[in-house]
Amino acid sequence: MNILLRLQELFSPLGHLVSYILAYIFESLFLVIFVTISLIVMIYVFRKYMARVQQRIGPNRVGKFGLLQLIADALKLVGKENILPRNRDDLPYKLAPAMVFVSLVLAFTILPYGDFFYLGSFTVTHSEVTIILLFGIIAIMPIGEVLAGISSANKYALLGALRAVAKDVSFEIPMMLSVLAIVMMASARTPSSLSLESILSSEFLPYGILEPIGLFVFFISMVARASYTPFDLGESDSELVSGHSTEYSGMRFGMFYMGMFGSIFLGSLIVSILYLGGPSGPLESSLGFIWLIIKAAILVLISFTVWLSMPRIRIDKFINFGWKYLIPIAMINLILAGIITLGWGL
Amino acid sequence: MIEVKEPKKRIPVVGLISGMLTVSKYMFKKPVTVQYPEQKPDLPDRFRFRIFLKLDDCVGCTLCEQVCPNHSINMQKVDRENPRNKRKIYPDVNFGTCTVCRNCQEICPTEAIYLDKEFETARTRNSFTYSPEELALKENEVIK
Amino acid sequence: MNYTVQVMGESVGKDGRKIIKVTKENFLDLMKDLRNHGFDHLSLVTGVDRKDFMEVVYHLHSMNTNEYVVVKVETRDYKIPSVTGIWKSADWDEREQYDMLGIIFEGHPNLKRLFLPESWVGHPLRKNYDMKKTQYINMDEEGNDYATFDERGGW
Amino acid sequence: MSSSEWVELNFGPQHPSMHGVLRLKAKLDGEIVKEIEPVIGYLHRNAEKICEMTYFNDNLIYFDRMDYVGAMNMEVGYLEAAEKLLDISISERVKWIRVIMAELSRIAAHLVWAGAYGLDLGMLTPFFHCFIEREKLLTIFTEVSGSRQEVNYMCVGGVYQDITEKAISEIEDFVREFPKRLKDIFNMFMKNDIFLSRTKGIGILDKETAISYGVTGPMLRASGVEYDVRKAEPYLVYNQVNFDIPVSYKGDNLARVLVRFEEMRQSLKIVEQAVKKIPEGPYFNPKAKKSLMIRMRGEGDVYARTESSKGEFGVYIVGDGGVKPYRVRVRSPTLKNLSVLPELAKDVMIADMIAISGTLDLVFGEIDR
Repeated sequence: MNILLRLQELFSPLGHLVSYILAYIFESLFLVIFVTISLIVMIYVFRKYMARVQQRIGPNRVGKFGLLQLIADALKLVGKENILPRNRDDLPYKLAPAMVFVSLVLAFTILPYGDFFYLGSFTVTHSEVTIILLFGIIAIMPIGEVLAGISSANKYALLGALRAVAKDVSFEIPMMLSVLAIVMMASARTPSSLSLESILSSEFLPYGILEPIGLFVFFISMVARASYTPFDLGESDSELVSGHSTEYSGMRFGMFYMGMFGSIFLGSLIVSILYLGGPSGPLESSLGFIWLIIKAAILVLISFTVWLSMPRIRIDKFINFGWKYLIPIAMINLILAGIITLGWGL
Repeated sequence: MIEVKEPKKRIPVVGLISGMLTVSKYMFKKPVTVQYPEQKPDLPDRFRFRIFLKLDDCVGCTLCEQVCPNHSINMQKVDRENPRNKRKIYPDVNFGTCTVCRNCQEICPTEAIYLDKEFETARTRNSFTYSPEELALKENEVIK
Repeated sequence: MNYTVQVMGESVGKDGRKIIKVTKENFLDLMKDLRNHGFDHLSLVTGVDRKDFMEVVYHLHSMNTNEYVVVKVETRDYKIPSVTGIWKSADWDEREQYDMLGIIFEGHPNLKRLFLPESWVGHPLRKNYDMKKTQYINMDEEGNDYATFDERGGW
Repeated sequence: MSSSEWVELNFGPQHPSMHGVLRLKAKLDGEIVKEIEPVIGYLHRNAEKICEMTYFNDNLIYFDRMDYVGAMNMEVGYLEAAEKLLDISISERVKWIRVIMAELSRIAAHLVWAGAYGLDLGMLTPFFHCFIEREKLLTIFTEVSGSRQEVNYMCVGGVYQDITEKAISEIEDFVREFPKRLKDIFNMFMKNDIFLSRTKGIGILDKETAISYGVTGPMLRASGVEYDVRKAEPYLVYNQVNFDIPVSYKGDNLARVLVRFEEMRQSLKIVEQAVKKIPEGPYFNPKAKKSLMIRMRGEGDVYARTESSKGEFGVYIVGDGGVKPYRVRVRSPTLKNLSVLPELAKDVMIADMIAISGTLDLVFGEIDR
């Protein structure tokens, strides 16, 4: 029983259509709150972890242990004056940060969270083709970054946008190939193998064990999607000032910042759902959501360590790494998945 | 003369992971930063920054004014009863151009002008020049 | 060491380095001569403003035999043949001496000021440089700096 | 793309990885940097003119502020020239103190470079570990001289204040603990394959161009020329201390990084031997009139070469018998190293240009003077 139906019963006296609308609104409100809280916790943990690794203390002035630091940052960003460059073209300039943030929150609505004690799962929409929907929405984010780079009349931003395009194009394909392998394996077990729930229910062994190469390829393309240090070419701050988000200040820059951290969290969630078995764990019935969050947290911590310990890769080495190494590996992974599904299917 | 060797070839990912381990190893070590306003930094005893002036020791010999390399010390008229300072002139220091070279402390015959451990001189003020009276006072007295 | 060129005088300076004085005319041949003798590192070009004439001092050093030679030239009309053709390290040194002392090095590829903007008036290290007139530096539209005397032009 | 369609982009004075106030007018063809024209002079204070207007002994504060990250090397360079000009001799103890202080500030300068180079390439953590080590060095400098970085510790004829027992014990602790921490920082750089791919084979400087551009110091030694002023023309007590000069024949970014890390270990070796051999004796030559009032006079011209952390740091002083120097000329090693940049960073990508300009170890107090 997920939250949607429970809310629907709550509003049923108001009539069928109205109660459904209200239930959806409230559920997505839940989700937006869940996303912002998880972002705030994640950014706080990142700053504390980065500080500890660099032998300093990290935020401890605002609030008890610096807990309110993120809220202070958000208020500061909202309060900051929005400096708009002179000859920008207005609509895409204003649209870009919204695209990044909206596509991020939208992607969270589709993921199949396990049910949380008696509350049931948070997932808002249940459809047959959630995988295609998910990766369709994720593809909107780089368009936002590129739009930001091109529309703000700044040569650094333009270079950042070109790099962001090259990065995203060369890492969509390996990601899609590794997801294809999963869908192929799931199709052997369930008829509707395009929806995330059925993929989850169909596996007796988490796909990460069956396809370690797929896990490796997918994790790397998720790192490239979230664009932090080894692949932070869209926003390489020591070369292009700050890449596509150079001309942004105030809450617009906040959107990009949240977009970056959000895509780390989103990436870890998707990896743990597809490869590490999502909400399945010992007491699966009521604690599924907790298992999912634990797996995602471990992955987030790994990506923070990657962020803090690696230099930036050069753009051409990065692209031929994507095309020359990742795509062939993803192909091999696809063939392996095919062999396994054949063996399974018999 | 030693020839510097490049690190030898090895499996690509192993290096990255051991680099990550070296970095995350520091997570469990104690942070070294000092929380400044609460804990004061323990400065070595030879540390010197702000210039102080004992008004009754100063004999107005203008040696410090001549010896200061970038002329940040000028003599001012201060009418104050001091038998040893007939001309009633005392040095004032412009901290905007003082480079803490300690020449004035070396040259002063009566040890009137000296540098001390005081370094918290940040406050809102209109000019960087400390008048002779301010030079004699400690930082917290000057603020009042 | 025998030189193909007539040398005004040889002495040893206060720091024990061999000093060769040479006239402006056969200065360039001496330099080529020294370059072939193995002095491959021009370590310093210095102009000294001796009020009625300008003395230019070249410090040469040879990497493998570790010898050191100082060449001194005098000029009255602030003109000296440039040695950028022989050592590339002279390029920025000569531009700096032109910027600071106004010595014109003939044959220098692009003799422009090194530190100060082009529109700066006067050469600061000259003994007769007027220190009272302050000039202000600002950046115009295309991003090149320019120096002006009036306060308003500065920031 | 023909040269008319190149985008001209200013890597301006305010740029995250331009090490202070360097401005590069770069002509870009997409990501490839076709031409670079460095514009310098944003930190120009004309220290040479000011030195002509102050007494011999007071010039030290201006030399501290040239290579402000390794201030003591500058003081040693100036004093080598000034003491020869004023022919004032210094005692054995002072020579050993100066060698220790110069080598410690060389390590401090290399640590600043290592941290900043990590930031140029995008690594966030080595910067902090380098500066934690440098903090220990700054405490030693404060213990000895009274201020942290612009120390104004040495003066014509010796040092202002003698070295204390506490400072020597702090130096011994530093010498004991530093190798382990240096190995960690070294591993953070060298164990990383992405770092190697960013620095190996990029920005290769061959021997002839290096010598003809007047490049000296770690950059020259990374291109295969074994030239170090401490061995070529030993000043102070460098002949009584045994140490090696690191050389590499590759001449690329990685060679420069390795040479600098090896130099830190060699400087540590020097300090280790020097701390044991400090003789007793006066730390100041009374003839130099500590009271500063009776000015010292100098006649003739002197050029002294010393090895600072960036290269051959030369000071040429012309004295006309007066109380103030007639002309002071400083050979700035970083100015010569920077003049190679247009040659090195031709037809490379932007990321490589930033990586190459990081290995030049630019400090703009010394370039612009």
